Amino acid sequence: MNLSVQIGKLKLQNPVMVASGTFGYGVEYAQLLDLNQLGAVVVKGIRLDPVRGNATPRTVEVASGLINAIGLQGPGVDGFIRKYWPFLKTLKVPTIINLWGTTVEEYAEVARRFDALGGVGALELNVSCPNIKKGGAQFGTDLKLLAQVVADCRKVTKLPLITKMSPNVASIAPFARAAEDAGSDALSIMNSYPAMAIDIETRKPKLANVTGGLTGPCIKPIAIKLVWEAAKAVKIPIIGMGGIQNAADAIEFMVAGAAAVAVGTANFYEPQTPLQVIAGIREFMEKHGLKDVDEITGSVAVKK
Amino acid sequence: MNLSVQIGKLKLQNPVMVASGTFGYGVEYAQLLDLNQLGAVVVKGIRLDPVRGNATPRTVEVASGLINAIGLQGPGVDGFIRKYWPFLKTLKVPTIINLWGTTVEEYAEVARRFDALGGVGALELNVSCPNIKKGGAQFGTDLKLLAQVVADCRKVTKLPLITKMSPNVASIAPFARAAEDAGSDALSIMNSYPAMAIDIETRKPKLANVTGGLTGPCIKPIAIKLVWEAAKAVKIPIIGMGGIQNAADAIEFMVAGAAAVAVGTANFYEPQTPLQVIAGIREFMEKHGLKDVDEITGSVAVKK
Amino acid sequence: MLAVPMLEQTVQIVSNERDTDSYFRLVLRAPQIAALIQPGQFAHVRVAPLKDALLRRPFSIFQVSGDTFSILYKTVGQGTDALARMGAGGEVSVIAPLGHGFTAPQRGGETPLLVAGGYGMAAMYLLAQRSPQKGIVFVGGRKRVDILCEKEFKALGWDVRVTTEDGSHGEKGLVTKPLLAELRSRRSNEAQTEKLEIGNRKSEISQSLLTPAATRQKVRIYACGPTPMLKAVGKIAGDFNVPAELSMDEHMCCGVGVCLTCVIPVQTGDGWEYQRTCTEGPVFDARNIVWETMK
Amino acid sequence: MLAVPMLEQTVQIVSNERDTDSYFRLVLRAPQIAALIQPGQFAHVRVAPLKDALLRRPFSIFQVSGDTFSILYKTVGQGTDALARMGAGGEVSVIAPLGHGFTAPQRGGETPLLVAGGYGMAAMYLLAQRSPQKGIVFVGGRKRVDILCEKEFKALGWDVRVTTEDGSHGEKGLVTKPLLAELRSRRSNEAQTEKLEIGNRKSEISQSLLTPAATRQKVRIYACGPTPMLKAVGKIAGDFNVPAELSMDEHMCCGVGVCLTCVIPVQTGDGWEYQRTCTEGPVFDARNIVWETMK
Ligand SMILES: Cc1cc2nc3c(=O)[nH]c(=O)nc-3n(C[C@H](O)[C@H](O)[C@H](O)COP(=O)(O)OP(=O)(O)OC[C@H]3O[C@@H](n4cnc5c(N)ncnc54)[C@H](O)[C@@H]3O)c2cc1C
Ligand SMILES: Cc1cc2nc3c(=O)[nH]c(=O)nc-3n(C[C@H](O)[C@H](O)[C@H](O)COP(=O)(O)OP(=O)(O)OC[C@H]3O[C@@H](n4cnc5c(N)ncnc54)[C@H](O)[C@@H]3O)c2cc1C
Ligand SMILES: Cc1cc2nc3c(=O)[nH]c(=O)nc-3n(C[C@H](O)[C@H](O)[C@H](O)COP(=O)(O)O)c2cc1C
Ligand SMILES: Cc1cc2nc3c(=O)[nH]c(=O)nc-3n(C[C@H](O)[C@H](O)[C@H](O)COP(=O)(O)O)c2cc1C
Ligand code: FES
Ligand code: FES
Repeated sequence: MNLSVQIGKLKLQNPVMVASGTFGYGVEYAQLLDLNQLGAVVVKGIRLDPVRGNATPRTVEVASGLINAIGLQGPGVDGFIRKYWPFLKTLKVPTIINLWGTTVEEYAEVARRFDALGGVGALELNVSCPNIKKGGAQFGTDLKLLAQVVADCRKVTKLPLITKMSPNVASIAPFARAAEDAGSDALSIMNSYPAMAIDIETRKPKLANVTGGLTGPCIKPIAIKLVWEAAKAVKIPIIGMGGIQNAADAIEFMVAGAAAVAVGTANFYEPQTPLQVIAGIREFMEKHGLKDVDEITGSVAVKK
Repeated sequence: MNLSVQIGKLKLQNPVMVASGTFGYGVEYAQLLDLNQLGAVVVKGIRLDPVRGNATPRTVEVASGLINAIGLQGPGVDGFIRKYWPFLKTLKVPTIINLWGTTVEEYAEVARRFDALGGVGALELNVSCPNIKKGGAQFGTDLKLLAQVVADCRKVTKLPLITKMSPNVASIAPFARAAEDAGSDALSIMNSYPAMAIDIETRKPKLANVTGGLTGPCIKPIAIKLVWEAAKAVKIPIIGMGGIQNAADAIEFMVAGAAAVAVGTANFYEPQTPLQVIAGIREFMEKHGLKDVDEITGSVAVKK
Repeated sequence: MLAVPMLEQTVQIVSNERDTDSYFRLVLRAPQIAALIQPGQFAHVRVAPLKDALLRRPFSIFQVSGDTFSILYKTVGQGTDALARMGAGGEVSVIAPLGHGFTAPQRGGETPLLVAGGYGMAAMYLLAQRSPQKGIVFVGGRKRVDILCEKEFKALGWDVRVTTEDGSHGEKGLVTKPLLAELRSRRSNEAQTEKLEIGNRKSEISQSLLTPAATRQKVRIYACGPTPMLKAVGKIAGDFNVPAELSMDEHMCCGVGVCLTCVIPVQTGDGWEYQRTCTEGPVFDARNIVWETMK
Repeated sequence: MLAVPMLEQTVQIVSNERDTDSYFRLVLRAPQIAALIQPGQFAHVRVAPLKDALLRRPFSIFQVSGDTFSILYKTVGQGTDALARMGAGGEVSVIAPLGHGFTAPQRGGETPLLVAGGYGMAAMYLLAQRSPQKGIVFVGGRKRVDILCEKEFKALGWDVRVTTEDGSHGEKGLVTKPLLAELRSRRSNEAQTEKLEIGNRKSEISQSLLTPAATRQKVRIYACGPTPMLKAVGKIAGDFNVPAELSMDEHMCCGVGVCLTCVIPVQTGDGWEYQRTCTEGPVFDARNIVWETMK
């Protein structure tokens, strides 16, 4: 039974990753689960310099989900390399660096730095964070900027490039194609959806940042549709995410067209989820007599 | 204590309506609740001719929500007038007609017919149904078509025109302004969000129509944000909807900027919801010493 | 249009006990609702402990006794599982009775032939109990544990014919097998009678037996179960020109006719239209269902 | 970085009983976790019956006894309400122990002054129990029912000073009132001692008493409660130049340091940075918290 999948030139032992920003830098969960069982560890978004992030409150629980506006707090490239890389490089599974910038140049510079570091599995370009004023979704919702970010990063590295897509577009297909055409090796779909919650007693937004990004099971039906549409538009592999809580959810993403998946918000309440998903995919393959996990990918029965 | 609100020249005794497509033609719920307590009854989308609708399955339950692809089944203008209008016109509260067409001309013609009928409270232009191939969201996601539909309907009727907005746009503000500029008296925000679910055992989409529209509590944080953004962009009143289950939800929409609200999916599982919402708004006003319900509207405390 | 009187009430669980295997019987105290119930109607039940699932679940009304009514349900998913964990004294919200049920059998009218698969039996009990005429119940299931209420129907004095797919109880095969046999034997008996009577002088009664209409009037099929079973029963009824009322099991959302989820294609004058299982149904005349258009 | 050993386990509820009013005590059998717990740490609890709310809820670890540990919680919302409805024999998933707790009081070291508001008392019990030195517990609440564990702390031989805002129990006022009084009286005693000793020949011990550092070393404040209380305690500690450890109550999501929800502004060399209450905290040195930047 083959569970391994290919993301550009990166081979993963299984298709189950963790979603950026929901797994810290791996080390935090190392006591609770064996990281070497994962397909890959994807770290929290990193830009060149340290980032303080938004004021609090930064998250609020909503029906079957969560809204967050962390604001990409992080140690910057150097801080990351000093504090977290020594641990991550000891892992047997690849580390994928989620990176961002406030300018196209910064994206490329961060990409260059991680290319130079050596040992990184892939780069995920976060052009879709809804919680920062400059950078993030600004790049992922503009076809030209998106293409430029991807192309400029492409120039500075041979590492597999994954573009993390914003769901906040009228149609995802042209954006998916723009990323593919600019040299992206894969797409991550989706980032959080812009959202808001208000405390009716105080009349204040429940997040200091006013708005945030919606994640968790509540967005799964939206994410499945986006994966399905993007899969029809591009040839590169898609990493599906958005509300995955169990193997059935992950398989649904794969049937819709994802070659791999990432577990996000579920880590917060059930850290074993990624391992449960891997076990469940195995069971599903046994039950259905599948030899290769890629037989699931895109197997949705829709009349063309 | 004044609960009445104004939608164009239409005065509602309170701000709580029911959402189109979730309340049939009113008569179906007449035994379970006193329709005359509502702000208004909004009927299922009607076009000129009878519509058979999509094949089944037409709805699927998802986490804190529902995906539907009914396909606007309906009796057409004449069928509606024959079967349902005799009952509706006996109500003391206004009936709002949700209408659609496959061409701009059809929208205008249906509007003209209902204008001619006499006794209708307002017209809601459904330019946002995601479940039909021609018509619906096609008009609500194209600035020019949207403006044209609204303007052409405006020409044929003095009835209040409410434009039912699609959430499936990169930014709602320009669409809200386009509807306002073309003569819309109010906006309904939001219609369902495009979504999909797949049965992993059969690999078939769970809806015969493949995709559908997501509604229910899961979309509330998205809807709140859209109402907040649209309220900043336009001066006309907004009818907020998306996942309202109780008075707190309704008030949250109003605080975000809605002048009125509509209860949708919740009717399916708790038909008393609209009445509970009205009672709860009253209680909230008492508790907070509010004299007029419009003191709630747009009261969100966000630093500009 | 306000045809069916219905109520929404939060009612108390009198008992909720396992029947066989994965089947449970839930008894609810609901005097006002109980008084309104007609055979073949259903209740739309909100299972409060459900986590992120919002919708009500529809269940046929099984029995009515004094101020209570009951449902007989199989645990198949999250709603029925959660329901099975509820206990006496707990509360559920129900909207009931809903839908158009079966035509009541008339004294001296057609002999009722009931056909049920699995929990389809639940929809049949009231019909049998309130029927002035006793008839035959054909009950089928995959295995022994899927055969419900055999005793209850026997206690009513009905002829119960059991089939199981694995042969673990009653005849081996599908429920349509003994139904077909019964219809065949009735036809040949009638043909026999006809021949005899044609040979002799004809009485007025025998006269009526000669027409196909007469054959049709002798039995009426009532069926509830999985859609493939209903389709097979519908076809058999057509072949034998026997009237059949089928209680359809379609996914529902509102249960009261507003959402248009539960539709099936039904023949109208010049074509077909989608009609609502929760409102025009759940019981439909088999002849009007456009099977080709259903999946 | 792997500083705190933690476990994720599904554990059994030994008991879950009402304490006073809206406070409950939940005892969990969790031998491996119990063995690891340090005063001031917390458990992150998944309340399974919650409907559409997904996140775990953080609670200070109250007591440890044999193979069990317990939490003392107030019902304030859907999670704690659902928890209160669970019974002995039920199961919850916990991740524990989490966070960096209090500095353990040392024999002959500073006298521990505990300051607690409402369920803040829960975070204090283990500290008091394991302290080699007895100290004073200042406990405040809105009304009588908010005063928790008074007996338990008295049983440990601690001096318990109660305040309620409505005066229904103990002194009327905020918990900071007797704290201030205590610190003032200690200062004037010291000043007294100082004066006396300055007037006489100075011993080595009295020498150290002359320095502000000495004043600081004599007591150490440990506080847990609502943020405004902690802020007030922090200010008082600053004014009196007394070390204070504050257990902060911030909304949490992951509880283990990955999501960056629970941050507070903490002074660093040249400025401040957001640190995680769940990981660097919940206990912070009062001097390092940048209150101006918090809301
Ligand atoms: C008119 C009618 C009468 C019924 N009578 C009975 C009865 O007497 N006893 C009994 O055990 N069952 C009966 N059913 C089926 C019963 O409604 C389903 O088994 C039940 O809804 C399953 O819910 P679940 O949450 O356990 O399953 P899930 O699969 O978790 O449900 C998911 C969704 O699908 C719907 N659903 C799943 N299966 C069915 C089904 N077969 N029919 C309709 N909706 C379904 C649920 O209502 C829910 O919305 C009846 C259905 C209808 C339409
Ligand atoms: C380190 C720490 C220790 C705590 N110890 C205790 C204790 O010993 N006893 C006790 O009764 N409470 C304690 N709390 C507070 C407790 O976590 C909340 O009361 C609880 O999460 C409320 O959950 P709910 O679902 O009932 O409330 P809801 O208001 O429905 O919760 C909604 C969301 O807000 C969060 N939330 C609400 N109030 C708080 C709060 N005060 N602090 C953190 N998150 C909150 C919830 O976790 C949830 O995510 C502690 C909090 C922290 C951070
Ligand atoms: C608290 C939080 C922080 C996140 N941070 C990042 C981030 O730094 N970079 C990024 O690309 N996505 C980030 N995301 C988005 C997730 O990676 C993922 O795309 C999204 O949460 C959807 O998956 P889920 O529903 O399973 O959580 C974050 C999400 C959450 C909830
Ligand atoms: C089954 C169903 C049918 C609907 N039909 C219509 C319709 O005919 N016209 C329309 O404008 N909106 C229609 N809607 C959208 C609702 O009016 C409403 O905008 C949406 O459901 C969001 O509100 P909710 O989350 O409270 O349901 C329909 C929604 C559902 C669930
Ligand atoms: S279930 Fe809504 S119309 Fe039948
Ligand atoms: S709660 Fe997630 S970092 Fe503290």
